[in-house]
Order: sequence, then C-alpha cells, then structure tokens
Amino acid sequence: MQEFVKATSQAGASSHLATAGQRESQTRVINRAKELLADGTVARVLGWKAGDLPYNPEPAYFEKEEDFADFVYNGFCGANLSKYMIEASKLEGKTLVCLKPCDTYSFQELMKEHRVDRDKAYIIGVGCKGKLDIEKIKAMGIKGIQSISGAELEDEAETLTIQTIYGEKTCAYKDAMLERCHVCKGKDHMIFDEIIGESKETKDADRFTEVEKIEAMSPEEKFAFFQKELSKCIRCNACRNVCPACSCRKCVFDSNKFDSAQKANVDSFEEKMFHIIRAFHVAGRCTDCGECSRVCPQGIPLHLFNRKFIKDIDELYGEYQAGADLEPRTPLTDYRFEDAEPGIVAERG
Amino acid sequence: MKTEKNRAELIKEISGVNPLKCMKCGKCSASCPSYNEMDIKPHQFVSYVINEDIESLVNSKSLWKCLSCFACVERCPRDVKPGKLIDAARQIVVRERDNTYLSPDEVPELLDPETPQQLLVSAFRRYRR
Amino acid sequence: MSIEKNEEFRPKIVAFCCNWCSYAGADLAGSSRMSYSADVKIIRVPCSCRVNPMFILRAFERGADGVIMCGCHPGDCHYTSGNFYARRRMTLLFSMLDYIGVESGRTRVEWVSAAEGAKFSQTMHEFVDKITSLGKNVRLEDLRCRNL
Amino acid sequence: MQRIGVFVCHCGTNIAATVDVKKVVEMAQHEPGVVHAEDYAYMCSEAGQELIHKAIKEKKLTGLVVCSCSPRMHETTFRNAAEKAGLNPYMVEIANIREHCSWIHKDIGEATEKAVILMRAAIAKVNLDAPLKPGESKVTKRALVIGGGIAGIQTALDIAEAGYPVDIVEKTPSIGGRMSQLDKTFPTLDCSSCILTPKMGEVNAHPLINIYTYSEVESVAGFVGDFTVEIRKKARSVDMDKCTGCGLCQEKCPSKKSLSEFNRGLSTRSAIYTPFAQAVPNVPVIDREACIKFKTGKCGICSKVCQAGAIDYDQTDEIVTEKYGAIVVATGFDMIKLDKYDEYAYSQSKDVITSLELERIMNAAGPTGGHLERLSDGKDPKEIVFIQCVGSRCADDRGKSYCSKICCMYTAKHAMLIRDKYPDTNVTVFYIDVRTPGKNFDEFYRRAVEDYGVNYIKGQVGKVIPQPNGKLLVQGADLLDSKQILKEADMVVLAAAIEPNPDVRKIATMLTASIDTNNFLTEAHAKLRPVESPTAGIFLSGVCQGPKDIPETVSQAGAAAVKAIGLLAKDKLLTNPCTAHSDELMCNGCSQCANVCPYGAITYEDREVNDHGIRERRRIAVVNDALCQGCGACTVTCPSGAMDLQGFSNRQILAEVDAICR
Amino acid sequence: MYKIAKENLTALFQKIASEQELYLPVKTAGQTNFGVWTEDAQVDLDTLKTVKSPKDAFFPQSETLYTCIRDGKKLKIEPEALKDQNFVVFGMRGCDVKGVEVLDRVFLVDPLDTFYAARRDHGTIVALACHEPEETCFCKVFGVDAADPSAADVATWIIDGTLYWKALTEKGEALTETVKDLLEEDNSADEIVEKEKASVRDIVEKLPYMHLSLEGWNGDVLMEKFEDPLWDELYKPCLACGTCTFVCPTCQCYDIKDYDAGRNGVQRYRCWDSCMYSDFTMMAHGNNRKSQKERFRQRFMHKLVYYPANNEGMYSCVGCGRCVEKCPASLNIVKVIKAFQKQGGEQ
Repeated sequence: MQEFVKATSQAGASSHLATAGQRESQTRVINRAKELLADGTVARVLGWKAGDLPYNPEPAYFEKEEDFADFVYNGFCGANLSKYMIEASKLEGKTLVCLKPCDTYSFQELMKEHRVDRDKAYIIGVGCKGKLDIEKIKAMGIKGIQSISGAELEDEAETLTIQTIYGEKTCAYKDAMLERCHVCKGKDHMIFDEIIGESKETKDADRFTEVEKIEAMSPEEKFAFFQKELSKCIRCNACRNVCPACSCRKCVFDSNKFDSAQKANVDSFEEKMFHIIRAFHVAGRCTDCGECSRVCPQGIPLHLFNRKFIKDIDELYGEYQAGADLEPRTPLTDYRFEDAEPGIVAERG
Repeated sequence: MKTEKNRAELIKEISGVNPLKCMKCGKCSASCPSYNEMDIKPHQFVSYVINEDIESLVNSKSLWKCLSCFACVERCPRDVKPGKLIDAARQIVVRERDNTYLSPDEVPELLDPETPQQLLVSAFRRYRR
Repeated sequence: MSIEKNEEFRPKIVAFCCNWCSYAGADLAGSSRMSYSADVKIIRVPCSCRVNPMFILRAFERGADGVIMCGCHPGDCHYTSGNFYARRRMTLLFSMLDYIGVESGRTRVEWVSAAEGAKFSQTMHEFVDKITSLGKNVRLEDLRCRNL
Repeated sequence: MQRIGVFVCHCGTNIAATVDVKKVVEMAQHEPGVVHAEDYAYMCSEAGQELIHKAIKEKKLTGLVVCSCSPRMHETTFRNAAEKAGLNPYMVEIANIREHCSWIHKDIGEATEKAVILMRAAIAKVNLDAPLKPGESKVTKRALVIGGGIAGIQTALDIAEAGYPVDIVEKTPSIGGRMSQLDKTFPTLDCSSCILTPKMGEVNAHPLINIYTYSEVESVAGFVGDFTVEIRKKARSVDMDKCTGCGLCQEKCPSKKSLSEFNRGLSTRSAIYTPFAQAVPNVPVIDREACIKFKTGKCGICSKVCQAGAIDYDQTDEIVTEKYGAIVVATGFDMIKLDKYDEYAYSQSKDVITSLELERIMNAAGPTGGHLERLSDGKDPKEIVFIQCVGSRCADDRGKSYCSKICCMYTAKHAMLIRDKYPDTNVTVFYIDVRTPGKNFDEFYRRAVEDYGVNYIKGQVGKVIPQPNGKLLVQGADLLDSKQILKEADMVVLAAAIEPNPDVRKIATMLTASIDTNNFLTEAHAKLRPVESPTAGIFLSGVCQGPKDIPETVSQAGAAAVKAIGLLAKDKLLTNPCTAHSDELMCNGCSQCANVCPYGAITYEDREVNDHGIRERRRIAVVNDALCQGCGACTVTCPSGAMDLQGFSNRQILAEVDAICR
Repeated sequence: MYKIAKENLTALFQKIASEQELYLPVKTAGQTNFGVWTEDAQVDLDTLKTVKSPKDAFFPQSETLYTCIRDGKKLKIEPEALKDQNFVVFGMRGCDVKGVEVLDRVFLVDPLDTFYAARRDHGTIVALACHEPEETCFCKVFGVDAADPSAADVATWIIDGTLYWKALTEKGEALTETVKDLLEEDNSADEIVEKEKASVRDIVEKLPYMHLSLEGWNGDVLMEKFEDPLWDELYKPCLACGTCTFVCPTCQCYDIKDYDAGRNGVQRYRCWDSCMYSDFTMMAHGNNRKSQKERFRQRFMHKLVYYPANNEGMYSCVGCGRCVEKCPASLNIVKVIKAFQKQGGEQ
C-alpha cells in the first residue's frame, strides 16, 4: 500500500510538473475569482472541484480563499453550471459562475424564462477545447485509471496519456471527446462579464447526420432502433434533472395533473411517452447542450430526440438556436400564417 | 384513351391552369394583338376547355394565330392565363402527331430572318425544358 | 352472405374538435345526415390549441388506432391564433411519432369550418379507411390496457 | 364521488329511431357514480326539464349528463334547468347522440354502442367537473370610437344620444372622412357635404361627445367593460382653445407647395392648413415637414398674423389616458395603390385618374372648382372611358380578391352626372358585371343607360396607351359583340379597389381583434353577429369590416352603437368561468404562457408561496378572468401543467379519452 | 471443482435455460445489463460492472402486486401469482452477491415480503469472481473478496479461457447436477484458482479506494452525523436524479402506485423509488424531507448509520462503485466518507 501511495504521488507530482505551465487559465480564473470575492463583487464562486479520481470533478461553490486549492478546470469539467444558477439566483449576493461557450446558451435561455437572475450572476466565460467523456475512454478497454494527462485547457497535446494499474495507455483527445463537442455550436460566449482562457474549435461533424440516418430508415427499423435504445431506460431522471430546459418546479411526470406520474416503466410505452413528451416540452428551448446524453447511465443517445425537433424547427420555421438571443418567443410560442401543415410529415415520407 | 375529357384534363395539366377561375371579364381578348385574326377568341378558349370541346379548339385558326406574347397571361386578373391554354392545346396537337414533330435541335437550322420574333420566343418557351 | 362481422377490425378513432368550427362542422354533417363511421368519437375542446400532445399519446396508449384533430381554418380561429400554435405543435409531434417508427397515417390534422359538414364527413371517411388499412396500433399501446 | 343523473332524450324519433335509448339508460345504470337514469321524448321541453328538476331534488344529484342533441343547441337550456333546481350550471355535460350519432348512423346496434360510449365520456367528464361561478367585472360607461368618418360620426351620435359619453379619435386634422371628399351621393344624387356637414356640426356640438382630431390610439389595455386607452394627441402647433378659425394664417403662409391630401394631391395647400373649408374642428394644424419656421427657424408669419395668439411652435405630442367600456372601430378605407397596373397608364398620364380623384374634380370646392377638365391641358374631355374592377376580384397579388361593392354604383353616378352637365361628352363604361343590389340601385343604373345614354360595354379593358396627340387609346373587347375595340379617349377613370385603412392592422393588434387576410376586421359571426368583433367589447362600424356604401355604413354604425349601448347599459358583466388558472405551486413563472395568450390575460407577480413547507418568493403567472376567453393555448404551452383550463381540464379531457378508448 | 472451456459456455447456458430461466449479463445497444438469456442474446462476461445491479432478478424495478377489475359497479381483486419457477442468475460479482444479503435482511424479516421471498427461494446465484477490478471498486472496505465470491450458490472463475465452477450450497449442488454432463472435473483446478485469487487480491491492494476508512461510521453515531454541518455543502452538486439508487445493488426503497388502465380496472404495482426524488415518501401533509440536503443525507445516513444500527453493524453499501461511475455530478459515497474523514483530520 505504501508503495502505491508513493507511486501515485510521484505520478501526480510528475503530471503536475508537466502541466504547471499549462494551467495558466485555471490560475487566472482562480486569481480573478479571489479578487472578486475579496472586493465583495461576488459572494461565492460556482466552478468545479477536483475529484478523487483523475476524471471526476464535481460542480462546487467556493466561498473562501482556501477553498480554491481544489478548484479545477480541465477537459473533464463537462457539467453545464447554468442550471445551478437557478438555485444560486435565490441566494444573497452575486454568484460568480464559470460558463463554457455552450453553457451560455442555456444561461440565456433560462434568463428568458426568468429562471435565473442576470443581476445575481457574474459570468466568467471560460475557454473550451472540447470536453472529455470518461465512458468513451473506458469503452476503449482502459481500466484501473490512476492518472490522466493532456486534459488541461492549454495542453497542446492531441493525445491523452493515461496511467493505469494495467499499464500506460494513450488515446487521441478527439476520440475521447463528448459527442456534443464534435458538433459544437461554436466557441463564442453568448453572454458574459469577462472571458478567461482560449478556446479551440472542435466541430468536425454535422449535428444532424445521426438524425438523418434515422429519418432514412423504414418505420420498422426506426421503431426497432428506439425500442432497443429506450428499453435500457431506468427512469432515473438524470437526463431531466441535468437539463437546463427541464427546470420545472414540478415535472408533469412527478405530478398527478396528467395521471402521468410513473417512477418506473412497467410497459415499454412509458419510456417512449416520457422521452417524447420531455423532448416536446423542451422543443424550441433546448439549446442542444448535450447534457442529457452525457449523463445517461445507460448511454442512450437522448440528444437524438431533441435534435430531431431542432432539425424540424430549422427546416419548417427557419433556423433557430435557442439561447442565442433574448427574444421571448420561441418557435412553439410563435407562428406564421404560411406555416407548413402537419400533413407535411407524411408528404416528405 | 383520347376522349375529349382526357384531352381537356391534359390541357389543364400541361398549362397548370384552372379554367373555372375565369370570371369572363374579357381582359384577355381586350389585350390580344391577334384578336381580329382569331375565330375563337382568347376568352372563349377558356370556355371551350371548360366545356371539353377540344376538337374545335385544335382545329381552330386561333391556335396558330396566337403569338404567345402572353399579354393575356400577364394581365389576367384571375390567374387563368388563356395564353397558356392555347399553348397547351398546341402541345396536344403536336403530341397527337406522334414522332413527326421537330426535335429542339432541328429548330435552329430552320430559322430564317423572316420568322417573326414572337414566334421564336414562343418556340423557345415551349422547348425550354 | 354470411360475412363474419365480429372478425372485422374496427378501429378506435378519437377526434378532437374545436368548439367553434369543427365541432359545429360535425354538427352540420349530422344535421345534413352525411354519415361516417361510428368508429369515430368526438371530444369537444374549446380550441385546437387546447389539444396537448399528451392527450394524443394517451389515446394511443389506451388503445386508440388513430387520432385526428380538427380546428378552424388558419386565420379563422375564434381565438385569433390558437390553431396556429396547434399547427406547429402537431406538426412537430407527428414528425416525432414518424421518427420513432409510428406509421405517419395514424395522426392527422384537418381544418374544418362550421360550414363544412361535407368536408367533415369526407375527412372522417378517409381517415377511417386509412386507419383500417394500417390495422391495429401496436407500437404505442400500453399492453396493460389491453390485457386488463 | 359525484351523484350523477343521466337523462337520455329521444328527440321524438330523431334519436330514438336509431339509438336504443332504453339500452343507453340501462348501461348508464352500471356506471360508477350514476344514481339515476331515465329517458324522455323531449328532454328540452318544459316537461323534460321538470324531470331533471325533480331528479336533482329527489336523488340529490351533483352532476348531470344529458344525452341529446349538440351542446351548441341546448347546453344553455340544460344548464339553466340545473341552476333552477339549485345545481351549479357547470355540473352539466352533454353527450351529443343526435348530430354525432343517431343522424349519421343507420345500424341501431352500432349507433347504440356509440351513444353509450359518448355517454360514458360525458360521465367521465362530469365526474371531474367542479362548480364554477362566473366572475363579475365593472363597466366604464364611456365609449371610444376610432375613426371620425361617417361611420364613426353616426356611431358616436347614436351612443351619445342614448346618454353615454363618447370620444372620437381621428387621425387627420378634421372629422368627416371619405364622405367629405365626395361630390354627390347615389342613388339620390344629394350633395355629400350637404348631408354630412350638419352631422359633423352635431357631433362637434354634442355635450357628450369629445373629439380628438389629429390624434391616434397609442395603446389599449384592459378588457371588455374596462379598457384603458392611451391616445396620442399629435402636436398641432395651434392652440385649440384660442384659435378662432379666421383662416388668416393660411392665407399668409408663404409655404404653399404641399400637396393637399384632401384633394388627393390634385392641388396644393399651405403648411398651416385645415384640410377643407367645413373642417371640424375649424382649427388648422402646422405641417411641420413643410413649415419654414420648423425647417429653418426663420419665418413665424402665422404667429405674427394670428390675433388670437393661438400659434404655438413649442407644442409637443400629448398622451391622454382614458377609460372606456366599449370600443368601436370605424377606421374606414382607402383606394389601393395602382402602381402594379401599368397597363392602365395611371402613372404615365395625368388624364388617367381614379374615381375618387374624379369626385374631387367634379366637386365645386375641388381643384378645378367643379369644372370637368383634363388635368394635363385643362381641356374639356369629349370622350371619357370608365374602367371597372381595377384591382377588385383579382386572383393574383396585384389586387384584391373581393368585390369592392361600391364602384358599379358610383360609376353610374359619375357617368350620369357628366352626361347631365356636359351633354356633348361621350361616356363609355367597360364592365365585367354590373352589380346593383340595393334599394333603387338598378333603377339608377338603368337611368344612366336609358335616360343619359351612357355606353356600357361588357369586357375588361386590356390596355390604355397614351398617344402623342395627348389622347388615350383604350384597347378593349366587347364580349357580347365579339369584337375588339380601340377607342380614343380624352380621359380614363379607373374604379380602383378599396382596401381597409392600412393603420387598422396596428389597431387590431392593440385591440386583439382578429383581422382577415385582406385586413378587414373579422366579425364574431358572419350572419348573426356582424357588427361585433370576436373580442368582447370591440364593435365594428363601416368599411373596416368589409366594403359598404353610405346607407349600409350608416345602418351598421347604428347597429354597432346599439351593441355598445347594450354593453354600457350594464352595471356589471358576468365573465365566462371556463378560464385558465395557474397552480402556484407548479408554476415556473417562465412567461411562455403569456407569449401565446391572444388576450394579454396573463401577467406575473412575485408572490410568497408555501410549497409543502418551503416558503419562498416566486414569479407566478396570474390569469385575469375577465380577459381570459378560455382557449387553452397557455395550458399546452405550460410544460409543468401548472396552467389548466376550468371546464376543460387536463384530467377531464384525459378521462374522456380513456372512456372512448376502452 | 469443475471446469468448462469458455467457448462451451453457450452450451452450458443452453442447457440451463432449457430447464429454467437464466439471467446473465447481456449487451444491448452498447450497454451491459442483466437480462434473460436467449439464443441471440449477446452475452458479455468481460464487463466488470453491469450498469444496473442484478438485484432486479429478486427485486424487479417494477412488479404488479394485484389487479382490480371492474364489473359494473362491482370490483374484483386478483392478486399477482408469486414466482414459482426456478431460475438462475449467472455472473453476479462478489459485491452484488453481498448486495443480496443486504436485501435479505430487509425483505426476509418480519413482515416477510412474499414476492421477494418467492424469488429468493427459486433463484440460484452463480457468481463470477472479478478478474480485473477497477479504480472505482472498493468492495474490500465492506469485507467483500472480489477474488472469491463465497456467499453465492456457485462460485466461478474465468482464467485463461476456462471457467472454473465450484458449488457452495445445496442449491448450487443441484444446479451442478443438471449441467454435470457439460462440466469436467479437474483436481488441479484449486491450485489455478488460488493463484488467480492471489493475483486479483494483489490488484485490489493497488486500487485507490480499497483502503477507504470507515472509522467513525456505525450505528451509534446517529445524531452526531445527522447534525453535522458538512451536509450543507456536500449535497450541493446533487441533481436529485435517481441514478445512484437505481444502479445500486442494495437500495431497496420502493413506491406503490396504481395504474388506471381506463375502464377495465386498476393495476397496483410497486416500483423502485429513490430517496433522492422530491416526492419520495410524500404524504398528504407534505414531505418530511423538504430539501435536497435532507434527501441526500438520508441516502448516506441509511447506508452507513441507520442500516448498521439495525443489522449488527452491517453496512448497506457493498463497494461496487456503480454510483462512483454513474453519478452525473460526480458525487458518491466515497467522496462523502472522505469529506468526513478530512474534516475529522482537521479537527
């Protein structure tokens, strides 16, 4: 055991050395946050706290200077903190929140819906070079992970080096990236007070490709595809609870208003109902932040529902990106006289 | 089968015109530069199609008097476009002649300077596709 | 002439009709004695914009084979704009149902004015035929409802 | 659990011939909650209602299901019957087993089965019904009339005569509208001014009528009985109280190059002007765009010559806020623009004019002093051609799809007047159809033909070609004689289509009154409620609702007034209780519902709520019952289901779905 | 000890399945979960942790208790039949087997949960020892030996393409009898298995979580831990989803709900519930745990304090590490234990 501790601390130290110069923007965020805390501009800081494994930082509040020892911002900080701002908006004083470019869309959408208070937020737009998906790394057969290097924002390396108890492994940064980063909306922050850190473009795929693939299937294939995916659903509600658009105080699936409160699927119809209605409720408001797919414990590609609606909205009612502006009307609370008739669904086959 | 009904339907299909929209205002006839040469007047074309009397239409002088200037098409307040109907009737005649009609490639060599411009334009319109 | 009637598939069809146009249109079909299949059952709603996608999924869950929504013609809504919202909602919902593999003919929207009794009857004829040709809805039905 | 009574009507044989009503009654008795079921030949009759009354009393019913004709027919009847027996009227549901069942099905088995299912759906719904009570709202006893033409004037007079104060808001400096621009009126040929001016004077003098000219409606809030309207009084630059209307300022004004709107641009006016001599009020306005003082800061002549000291260059727009119980829209019409009709050479030749321009030319107070002359050279026209349906009855986007209705008659009038005054002048009218439905209308048209020798030719004109000699070559067809006509004319008059005043769209939006694709305001019912907008408290007067001539406009104006008076006469209004309500514990305050509410009935308030022990301030949607019309758009927009519609609640509709699907 | 070549496992599964239902790890749409064996199921014995624990086999996520059927105004109640067919759960890991023990102490005590008991009676557990435990595992902390799943009916090891099979109980023996034809007795197996165990235990020693200290956590520290201000901070990232509870092999809370199947009747069923949910134990008067902090605290207090208090000090966590892997906010029981430890260190 002693040996192990030594080994890891050494590994930790060496990886620390390797990245010390590269953690510049993390340090800048920390310094700026400390400044703003000290001068009373903000009462707390919402960021990420290093986890006890190399890849599991958690969203956390920092209120005191010494808390920042654990502050981290790297490739594993995928969580969209904008939803936490709903609760933070109720607290005394301003909350400094670190938002990645894609998170700012969610924040703006929440502003539009009066769920977060702009005046209670001090937004530091943090840079992003694509966020990592530990599930993808593990799916490559990499297990027993002890440390990971190359996940820092400033790392130029295109490769992650992973120390495991079963030996050293490497994988391309790109291959470990979350699906959403491959179809990134862009690295511009929609709303911020200041920006710290550079971003790197990660988009290398079209976000509707997967949707189109399904659209091209026969009804039987479509049904089989979704049946297979959705049969995995355990109704843990992680997709809903992480979703910044699903911010209802009381979800219809928890209330008796529609007789729809079911905690588990008893029949295969229920998960379809749940996911269709959930996607429908966020249609026109979903920014495609991809959190639902990131958190699904069963790896269900839930974004395929939301993106279908986004694609339809773009095609039928004009290009629309939720959260890109503060216009109060969303595609489903708006209309044009000449809108397509529902029959178009059958017509386009 | 070549019934009058089918031919009338064909005319509607080719021209994309719904003759029932006609309110018989006669603006087409008023606009037509070839009016006096015609035995069936432009506004009457519409009723011939409605009444499915295509035989009379295709045998009429008017069919070949129309210059395809499309003044009637442009001015028709009801979007009935008699000119298009006439054009479609000509198409019927041409189609019913089987393969004896000209291919578009043969047209240029048949052109001579005496051919009225309107006719050329008309020909181009027809063979545009 | 002994066709076994009981064996015949009788679709269950729910029709949501707005109070001001389509319900009145259905009334007119009735007073004009324009028949359509008894498989169609009408639910009166104030406006097509009252129809929640949840209602439609619920109908399928409970074993409906087809759901049709009728409202005032676009621009004629009693509430000015209700059917415009309904139109977008239904378009997206139908598209999603199609996307997950539900036959797209099982849902339909038709605008029927209070004067269009004939259209109402005709639409219902067509819809019932369509659903009959599609057969039983098995992809969205909750089996508990059938087994019970 | 409700105690439900089911009443099945035979409707004579209308229902009973195809639905086995006894069977329906029997099936009803098996339904949970049903404690009473019976059938009767005519439920809606006195005797039938008596049965209902008795059953409510004896069986202590809490809910009723009546299986009968359409609720559109007798829902109110049965609700009233229930109320008389002490039951809340909203505890009644109708199963429509006549229009939706017995009348369309032939097979008794099938129809009975369906009737039972419809009954079950109604039972399922009534089980979840809750007693509803209509709210009350107050009525401000004051009316607003938007538009000061003949329609607005007549409406205002009629309302004021009934004893209610009325405000008229008119955009231009004077009331009078289109009618004040007309010369004579058909079919009697009275002088337009002679009949209109006294009415203008009457309005001006009426103690209960207040006129805001040169003013526009800025915003409208509130709802039937209680509208709050902001009116923008544009800066007139002349003090209304001081001005004596002497007219000296207009005479001395050095800027005289502005085109007169009143004369359709056929003459000019000064920068300080009253549109016409009989303007009401007789107070000029300064057109600041044309005024030298406003443009350069130098001049001020009007101020110098005004003995009353009424000129006020510093006047600014003023916003007046007023409360009204009813609003009448009387925004009138204008001619369409003819820029898309090149074939008629309107923009190429001064001698091609519109009918309204002809009205001004014929008018003694008009640009030519009432002398009919060519505007190009001042010569007397000897040959005049009238072209009908210019832009009316059009299927394309150049014109309007509708018939403008008044053109046939005014053209006959023009033709007749010209032939009467200038017997040497030939008048030809190219027409498609001559439409003369109206008292003495066809006789009038026949007189033009028979007594005045107006030449009517059936056939639309194809083209008007200005000739080098100043004449206009009119190319038309005589469809009846099958010949093409080429006619040289001195003057061509176009009967341009009329269209609603373009401002009406903005006003309709403010009023949440619906508007059709042609920008005409929509009436609540084409036949039965032609002067009411579907939006409660908004009434329609004149051409804003559809093309009309003067007699029709005046009668509709009176009708709109009566409807408004009917409203103002009430002390309180009962509101429809089937309104939306937001559950404060579930509401997110996200504003999506307000985005789709066509009535602006949803507002938000910060309210402290106690959510199962958690107290916090939340943004909650609040529905104004008086404004909400119960469409339900908000209920579907609301993702959490916090917003629900009374009388058509989510659970009720789901219960109906369940009942039908099983 | 018996053995069977890995490539013959299909035959083994076929044999078992021909007589009783067989649950084992099956890969569907990229994820491995326990499922019923069928000819075309993609059996996956390489994945260490199935997404959901195998507790479904005994305590399904949802199960019908009884059905009320309406007949006019009368009501007929039809209870659901208890499990009366034998079945086998193959491939449970040591931690999961221990998880069943935790459930037993809840469901098999008075009042007996007959639905659960019937399943336990008819189920035979064939455990599979871990070969390559991972950094998220901490079973050793709770006394589970990843290398030797000794609490099962049958223990198995897969070593170099061979499955070694050792019956441990009567049920295990009975199962072994039915498949004996396919198995091969191997006297040298013990040695091979022991070697494997040692190697796995070596790996276990190297894993970061395996040395977690549970000092200070027992049934006697209720008030002290309950009132600790640390909870005020710990819960904050929690999204209130049910992932941790639904993947957990020991979480045993359930809700009882009614499904109204329209006019035909009502089905009463129970389904897993999660103490993380806002409507968990919601009652007419409201909720007795109003805030997410209280709900969050409940889960860990239950695992580490309440359960041990009622079960002779036995914790209701088995260290499988599923919550560590799956929590969307990267929270987990290890972080909670460490946070208290750190605080203790500081004081």
